[in-house]
Amino acid sequence: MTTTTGALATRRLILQGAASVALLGLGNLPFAAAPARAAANDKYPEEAFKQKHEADAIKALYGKTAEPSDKVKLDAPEIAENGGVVPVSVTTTLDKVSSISFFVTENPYALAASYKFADGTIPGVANRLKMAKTTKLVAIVEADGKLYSATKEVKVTVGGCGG
Amino acid sequence: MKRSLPLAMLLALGLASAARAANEADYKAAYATAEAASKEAAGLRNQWTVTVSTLAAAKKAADGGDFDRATAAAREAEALAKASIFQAASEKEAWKAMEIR
Amino acid sequence: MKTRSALLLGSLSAALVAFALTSPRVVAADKVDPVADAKAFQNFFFQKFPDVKHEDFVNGPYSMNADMKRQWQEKEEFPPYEFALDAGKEMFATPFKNGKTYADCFPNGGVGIRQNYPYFDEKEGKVVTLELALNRCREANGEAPYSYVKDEMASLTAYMAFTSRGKPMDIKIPDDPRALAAFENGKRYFYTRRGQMNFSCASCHVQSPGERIRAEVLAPALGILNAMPIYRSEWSGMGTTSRRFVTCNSQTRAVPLEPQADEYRDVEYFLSYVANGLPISGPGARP
Amino acid sequence: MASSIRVRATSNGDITEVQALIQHPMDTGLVKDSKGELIPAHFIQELKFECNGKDVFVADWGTAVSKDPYVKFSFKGAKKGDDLKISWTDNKGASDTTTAKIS
Repeated sequence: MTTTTGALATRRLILQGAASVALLGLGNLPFAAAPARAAANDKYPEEAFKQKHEADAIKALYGKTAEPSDKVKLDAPEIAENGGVVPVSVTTTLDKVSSISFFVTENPYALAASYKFADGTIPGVANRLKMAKTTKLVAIVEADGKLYSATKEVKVTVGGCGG
Repeated sequence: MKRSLPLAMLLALGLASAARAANEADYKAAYATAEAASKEAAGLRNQWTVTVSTLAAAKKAADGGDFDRATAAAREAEALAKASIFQAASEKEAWKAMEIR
Repeated sequence: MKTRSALLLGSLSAALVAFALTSPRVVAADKVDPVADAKAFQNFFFQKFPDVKHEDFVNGPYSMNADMKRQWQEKEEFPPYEFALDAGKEMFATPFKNGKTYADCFPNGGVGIRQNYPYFDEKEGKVVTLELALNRCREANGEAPYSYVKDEMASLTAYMAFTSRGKPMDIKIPDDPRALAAFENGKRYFYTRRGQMNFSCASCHVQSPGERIRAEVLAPALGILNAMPIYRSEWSGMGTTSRRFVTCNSQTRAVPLEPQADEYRDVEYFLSYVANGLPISGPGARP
Repeated sequence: MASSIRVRATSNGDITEVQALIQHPMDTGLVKDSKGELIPAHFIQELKFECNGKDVFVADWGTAVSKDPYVKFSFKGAKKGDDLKISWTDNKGASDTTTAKIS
């Protein structure tokens, strides 16, 4: 489908169509006028990014522990084609989500990325992460003040950190 | 895989152990032969990277005065260069065997 | 002290070379038939991978591995070569010091013509690739040529490839013995084993596409140049055809030839011709 | 010089899908260059998306985010033609910003 003819725009439109349809499904979540949610603190979580291990990073970022939940859908490849660019995404049916974060346990520093959601922002994010070697990938969703997690193993054959 | 057998043997022979300590004259002779073979391989546009690096290692060892290692490395470089020359010669016809017809 | 082994070495290789040469020279100088070669080449892959759609071969390893294909499609939504592509478009339009632009050097202003490269130049009697034509255009306009393995050339060819995306590869071999010789020379290069690893291009891309060599899934040779230039995550940057040939040589421990050497131009000619009819998919993203 | 931020914001009903690709090396500080010296850490720390005067999405990034980083999310409450302001700052204090129209 990437080899359709036509200019940049049409190819992009076809791909977008598929992508927005996927996210559309989430749109019809009942969105009560949520109170100002306890978003993770606003400034850059310097401490959390310094932690080596995932448990310490979660504590530094959220100050509490998470429980696994099948409402957190974590999508990541089984074998990363290249550890430097691993497409990873999370969607969730949980309500009043204020933050989603990704932890790559085998990386030098576990916390990879953390996202803060305002009211009306749909609880889902896709991004591309680096993974040093075969690792567990943990996604944490903060919903209504509680932490929910999903974990997946990603096999990495070529370390993603270059050099 | 008949062809790769001679290649392996060529390499093994090149690493035969040294009898007595090599001196500078031995090194110079071995290096000259190796360099000639390497030039021939380059002329056939079929040089191997390991020939170049082993030849360089020989020179480095010689500059450091370690003529034992320098001579051994020069001999190995010669073997590698000869193997690449042999490869170029045999592939002149051998490639047809792999051709999709 | 090493003379004994050196002697033995010399005589052994001499004997073996002699044996190779005297082997009965059965093969008559068979006529070079590019049309038949192309048909055989394509059928080999179509039969070896019956459930791969023909036009999908141009997507390299992704036509061979579903999990990787999904990762690739996610990246294609907003591909990492986006910046090289935009840079190429900008460079292509930026006039040289003498006021001319690349558009003046190429048919149709250089838009939508990538599928005709490389072509055989009957004046020169040699194959001319897109990268060579771009540098010749620069030199003809008093500009310094770009490196064949660096970003500028990759961005320019990325933009030109993009303007031909989807168009079938359309390489012509004029009825000129030198063109047939170039095609044959390219074919020979493609099947010739080299380097200490003793691999030819075919060892990986014909005998074992879809399998892994170390960490990488091997692309099929059919359509492998249709995706050029490629943005490789491993290089975290865009790479030209020249860069791919040079790095492949080094990986088999063969000393690479200089970029745009005759052998590279001819093997590009051969590989592009046998992929005639398959769509251009460059610039491609690869692991 | 073209902005380092490429963004696509498309509205579909009440939902706006946003994709952004940013040109940035995202160096981890753990990698050596060809001369064997460590390439200093150089990565985007914060990426902010504002629409109609409100931060709709804020990303805090570490060194494990890929080179030329990409992010995709969706949000409600905006319509075609609204402005979406995107800005990032990195650990060296550099920054860039751009504004895109929701199409």
